Amino acid sequence: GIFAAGGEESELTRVKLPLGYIPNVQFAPLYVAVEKGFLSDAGIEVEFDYSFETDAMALVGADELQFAVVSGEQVLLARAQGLPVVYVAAWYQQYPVAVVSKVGQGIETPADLKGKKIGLPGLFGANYIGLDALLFSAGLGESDVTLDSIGFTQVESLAADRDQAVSVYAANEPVQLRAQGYELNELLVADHVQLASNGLITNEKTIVEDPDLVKRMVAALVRALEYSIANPDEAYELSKLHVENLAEADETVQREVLARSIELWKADRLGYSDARAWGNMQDTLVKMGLLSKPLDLSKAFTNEFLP
Amino acid sequence: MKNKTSLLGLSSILLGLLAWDLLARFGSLPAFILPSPVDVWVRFLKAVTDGSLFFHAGVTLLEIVMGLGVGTLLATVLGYLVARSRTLERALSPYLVASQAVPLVAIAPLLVIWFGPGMFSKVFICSLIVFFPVLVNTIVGVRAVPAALHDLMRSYHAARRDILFKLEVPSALPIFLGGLRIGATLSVIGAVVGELVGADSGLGFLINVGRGQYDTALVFVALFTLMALALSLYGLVILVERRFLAWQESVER
Amino acid sequence: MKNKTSLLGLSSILLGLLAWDLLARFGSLPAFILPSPVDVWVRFLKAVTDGSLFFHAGVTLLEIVMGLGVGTLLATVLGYLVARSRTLERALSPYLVASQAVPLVAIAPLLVIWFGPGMFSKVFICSLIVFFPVLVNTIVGVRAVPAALHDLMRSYHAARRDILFKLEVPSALPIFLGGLRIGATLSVIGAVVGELVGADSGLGFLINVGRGQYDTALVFVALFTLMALALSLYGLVILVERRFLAWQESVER
Amino acid sequence: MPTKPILTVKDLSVVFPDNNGASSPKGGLHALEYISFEVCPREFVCFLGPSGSGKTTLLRALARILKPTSGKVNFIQRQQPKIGMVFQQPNLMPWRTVLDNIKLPLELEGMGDVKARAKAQEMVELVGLKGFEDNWPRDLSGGMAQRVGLARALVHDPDLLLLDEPFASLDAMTRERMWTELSRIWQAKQKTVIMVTHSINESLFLADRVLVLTQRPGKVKLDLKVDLPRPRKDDIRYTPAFGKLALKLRKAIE
Amino acid sequence: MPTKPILTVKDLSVVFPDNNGASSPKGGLHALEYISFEVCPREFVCFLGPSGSGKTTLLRALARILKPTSGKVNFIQRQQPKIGMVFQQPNLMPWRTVLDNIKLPLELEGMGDVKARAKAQEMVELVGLKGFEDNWPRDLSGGMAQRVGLARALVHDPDLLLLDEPFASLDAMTRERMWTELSRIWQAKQKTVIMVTHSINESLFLADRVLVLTQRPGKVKLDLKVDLPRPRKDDIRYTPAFGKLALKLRKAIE
Ligand SMILES: Nc1ncnc2c1ncn2[C@@H]1O[C@H](COP(=O)(O)OP(=O)(O)OP(=O)(O)O)[C@@H](O)[C@H]1O
Ligand SMILES: Nc1ncnc2c1ncn2[C@@H]1O[C@H](COP(=O)(O)OP(=O)(O)OP(=O)(O)O)[C@@H](O)[C@H]1O
Ligand SMILES: [Mg+2]
Ligand SMILES: [Mg+2]
Repeated sequence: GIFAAGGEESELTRVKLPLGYIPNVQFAPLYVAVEKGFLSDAGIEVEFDYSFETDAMALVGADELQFAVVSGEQVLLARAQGLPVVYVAAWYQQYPVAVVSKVGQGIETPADLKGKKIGLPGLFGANYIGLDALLFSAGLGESDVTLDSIGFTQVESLAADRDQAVSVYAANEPVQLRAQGYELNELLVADHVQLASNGLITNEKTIVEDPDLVKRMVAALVRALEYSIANPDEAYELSKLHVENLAEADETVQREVLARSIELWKADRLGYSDARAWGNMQDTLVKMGLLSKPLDLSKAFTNEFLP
Repeated sequence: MKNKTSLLGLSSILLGLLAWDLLARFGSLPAFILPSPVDVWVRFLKAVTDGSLFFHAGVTLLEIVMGLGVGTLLATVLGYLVARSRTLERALSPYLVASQAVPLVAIAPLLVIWFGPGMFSKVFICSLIVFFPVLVNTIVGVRAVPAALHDLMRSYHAARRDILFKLEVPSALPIFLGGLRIGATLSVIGAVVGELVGADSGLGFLINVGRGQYDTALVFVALFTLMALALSLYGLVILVERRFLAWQESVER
Repeated sequence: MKNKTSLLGLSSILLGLLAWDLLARFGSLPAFILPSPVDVWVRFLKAVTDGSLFFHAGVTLLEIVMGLGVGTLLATVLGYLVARSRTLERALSPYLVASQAVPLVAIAPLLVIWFGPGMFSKVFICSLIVFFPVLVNTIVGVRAVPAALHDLMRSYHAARRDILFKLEVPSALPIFLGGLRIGATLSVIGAVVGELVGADSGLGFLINVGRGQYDTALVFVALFTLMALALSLYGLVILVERRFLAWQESVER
Repeated sequence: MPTKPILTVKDLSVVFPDNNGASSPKGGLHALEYISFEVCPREFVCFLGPSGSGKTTLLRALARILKPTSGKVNFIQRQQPKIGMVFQQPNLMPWRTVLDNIKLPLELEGMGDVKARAKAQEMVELVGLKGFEDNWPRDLSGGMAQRVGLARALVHDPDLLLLDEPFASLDAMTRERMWTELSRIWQAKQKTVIMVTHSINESLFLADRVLVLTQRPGKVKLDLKVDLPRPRKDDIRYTPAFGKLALKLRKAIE
Repeated sequence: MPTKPILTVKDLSVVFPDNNGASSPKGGLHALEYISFEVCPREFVCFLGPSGSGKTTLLRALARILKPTSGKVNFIQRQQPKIGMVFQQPNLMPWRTVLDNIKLPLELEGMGDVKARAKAQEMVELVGLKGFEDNWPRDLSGGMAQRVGLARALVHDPDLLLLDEPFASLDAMTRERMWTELSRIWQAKQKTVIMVTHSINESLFLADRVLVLTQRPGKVKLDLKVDLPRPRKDDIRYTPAFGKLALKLRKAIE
């Protein structure tokens, strides 16, 4: 649980924040928010948690936790099952999934995917939804391609030519593959359809009971995003304090990962949720059969806590 | 007597159901974390009606049966050889033990690359996990064959295969079947771990789907089906024990 | 004799290393999928120097030791009770077997809610996986205590605890230790599975980090450390066997 | 003997269930049927009888290892006397050395280790196994194992000795030495002995009374008082009194 | 006997390693030392000797269960005769019924099941266990188990019988019946018998020759020819010839 701030100013609200993935340079803004004191300025002390996204979602839904960072489609899927979660700040403006292939395959537009064998971790999660959205944008469907559920082994499968294309996280795997000397074609989902992406969620109870906390949290996140975009080198150095092994890893690759991530974060108004992107996401999910009926999207996200 | 005890098993299951229902009803957990037995039953009927449960359960069962078969076979043969030669044991045991310590999730990429993401890698993982308990208990069982009975067989100049089938197999059977009980139960995990890592069918896949769509009732349906599979396999081993170990005292002390 | 066999073990390890090196050198896999032994050795030295390996290995070892301890303790006590009462066995075995068939990854949220995401949940998973093999072999071992020796103890009107410590424990020990061999090896997987699911320290976490950053050599270092842990635990059990089972014939037939 | 009996067995029956576990209409295997007898303190009683007549079963019932199907076994002086038992098979614990096997009953009584070892060592010497204290049972010959069993039954100074063919695998000489030792112990300490044997000579050499059981179901066929003078030396075998008793027993058995 | 020996034992020694497994300077336990003897076809040889003198060890060496430390065991007629062995402990397979235990040697010879069952059934009756065919060994009395062991040793018509105290746990009557059966079988079929016993009477009643072993290390102390007429009836015991031989053996053992 949390320990609500007492009367004294010096006491911080302690918050556990699941990120859904292991420590990674992609979470640089959060590390910045801690190290630059943005969070403590907002009266919050966070403890990062690296458990699975769906587990985090369930915990927030059950009000065991107040916040989590999750992918946009997860919010809709969870709400469809009655989880009272609300998306309060967008972090990624661009849906961070891409379909990559070796140049030799000649896959340059989504339409070129027709008839190809495409590797993805499984029929769930962002890689799956991003891929389908991309196919739909070209008028294709799942039946036009061969989906190959290979777990999180897309890099290896592409390198070993198991699959002709793979659905990956745009900021990470393509960079790694290029660093290994592969020439790639990359289809970024966000270039073809705008979808609601990763962001900060809370639950309805927290919004009612402690709207100020939500506001402070969102403010700190947006401030950190802004700072990270402006100072990528410093963000990288601060990440080393949190990311195990970052100091030992291949620096040029990791800096490139950060640079690419920043491209996905950039927006006119940081933190803002675009109703169109949410509508597109819902359409995609309905088309995929993952949602049986449309939801009240106005309850799924809000911009009211943005500074 | 027999009726009484199976009644006991049944009533212990009913008791478990009741506890679960009460927990779901009056506990503080929302339905998407802990659905009630009724929710799960409804979801079960749906999954049965649309055929998806049978299909996925069938895939998993096939993987389990194959994995169990291969793992048991290899473990029995190797265990027998190792039991009869300390030299072989010293040479192999680092590999055998190490093979068990590898978290399979971590080497899945290699497995996928080597064997493809299809059924083979699941069967492989499954047989790897079945392998060790059967191996160890085969070794322990074969080593526990009474020396006096070996003497008896030697006095007849019995052929190796006679020693094997008429002495070592029946004598090691109780301990071996203990290993098989463990193996059969673990095999279910083995197949599911493979499916959780990457698959497009099977009960592990169904769990992933249920989790991805926050359909917790479906997750529970898959989990219970897995438990039912495990219990059936376990029950099969118990049946074999009843059939072949009647000579052991079954006195309740 | 002893020298010869340990030489054999050593040379079998060297052979494995050689095969790996050749595969890495002349195989078609790139280094970020299969690094060479030298790469891994260099990465190992680095991880040792900066202290990270010791730290993470320490965390994992602590989880293993605690999980193994708890799991073994519970399994031994419960196994003993079950072995002595068919009634208890019928009532409990559905739960015991079912508990083993649950893919832990699937119930992680519940575990996290119940126990928090810290070390406890890893210890829990670890002890759950250790539990079953030890349980089954305890049951098999206790059931195999010769009836004639029970008669002997009864003729002295021996107290329950004397029967336990002077008859059942030593008699069941060989089979029990077989179960512990399996359990000790599985415990390593147990802890790592917990860490892979969600943790910020431990060797499983290190594997995740390595994979996330395509530092495959680091993954291998973590894997080998895990294997070393498993081998040490296994070796410990073997030492216990040597110490307490000297009375068993160790004739090579 | 004028004293009150220490042990009263009344209508003792033991029926083993049939192979298939159920009590068949036939009613299972009747090992003992309505056995009744009494044993006085310090009496030495031998049981003779054909193979399978229920002698071992009787001893097991007396030691309360086996619950009789019907009938009673009552010890009068105490609820349950201290028992020393020799089984038909040596029944040693394979994980204990010779000395530790002999020491077991003392451990169960809570005797200190040093004292227990000393007493056990005495017994080792008594049964002629000096030098084999630290051997595992598997390295013993049949007769040596049996002597370990005998030593274990005697070491804790029991009130009642139940001996199931304790000398069966001993050579004539060792057996006679054991006879003498047993007689000596029995006379020196206040012991009651019930012994199963197949040897008529043995029973007449040792016992105050010999009971003969019939073939399945076991019943008492003969209860013979042996009033030969003690101590009985080897040459007593060739006396007419001995011969007469032996003949009686022989007849009863046939 | 004028025939060539079927079995020649020459300078046979068996040394067991000491407890700790290493061959200590003392050189381990010398169970047998330089044993030499010959056995002719159809001869019935008995071994007597104190407990622990190496009789069981000798039989194990003859059956090639145990590799001698030095010396030779040679069978002359064939490389290795067909052996039937009775162990000192019953040594039955607990997972086989009485009948299946007896059937084992026939199975090993590859005999068809129907025929094997019939032969085993014959043996069951011979040793007086009719009605117990389907029992598990654990439900047998000591003497019954021993008789199963005897039946198993005889069922496949072996050339050489190695018997280690086969009658130790039998009552006098059953034992005498078994003696008679064994004598009959030995005379009717062309068998060679080597038997260990502790009973002087038994050895004189059955054997052509009695060899006495000394206490550790076992050596042949006496090789006594028993030239009593056959068939030997029960009353032969009371003849002076029998008495003289018995006395000789007695002296040798003491
Ligand atoms: N546990 C048991 N289950 C079934 N039957 C048994 C059991 N124990 C003994 N019996 C039967 O009971 C009868 C008597 O057995 P018991 O061992 O008492 O005989 P015994 O007089 O000691 O014979 P022996 O002189 O051969 O040792 C035998 O027929 C035997 O088969
Ligand atoms: N496997 C073994 N390891 C070590 N010593 C042994 C082993 N088997 C037998 N011995 C020893 O060898 C000696 C002879 O044993 P053996 O069994 O041959 O005696 P035996 O003449 O048959 O005696 P008994 O009449 O008591 O059966 C004994 O001192 C025994 O302790
Ligand atoms: Mg008996
Ligand atoms: Mg012997």
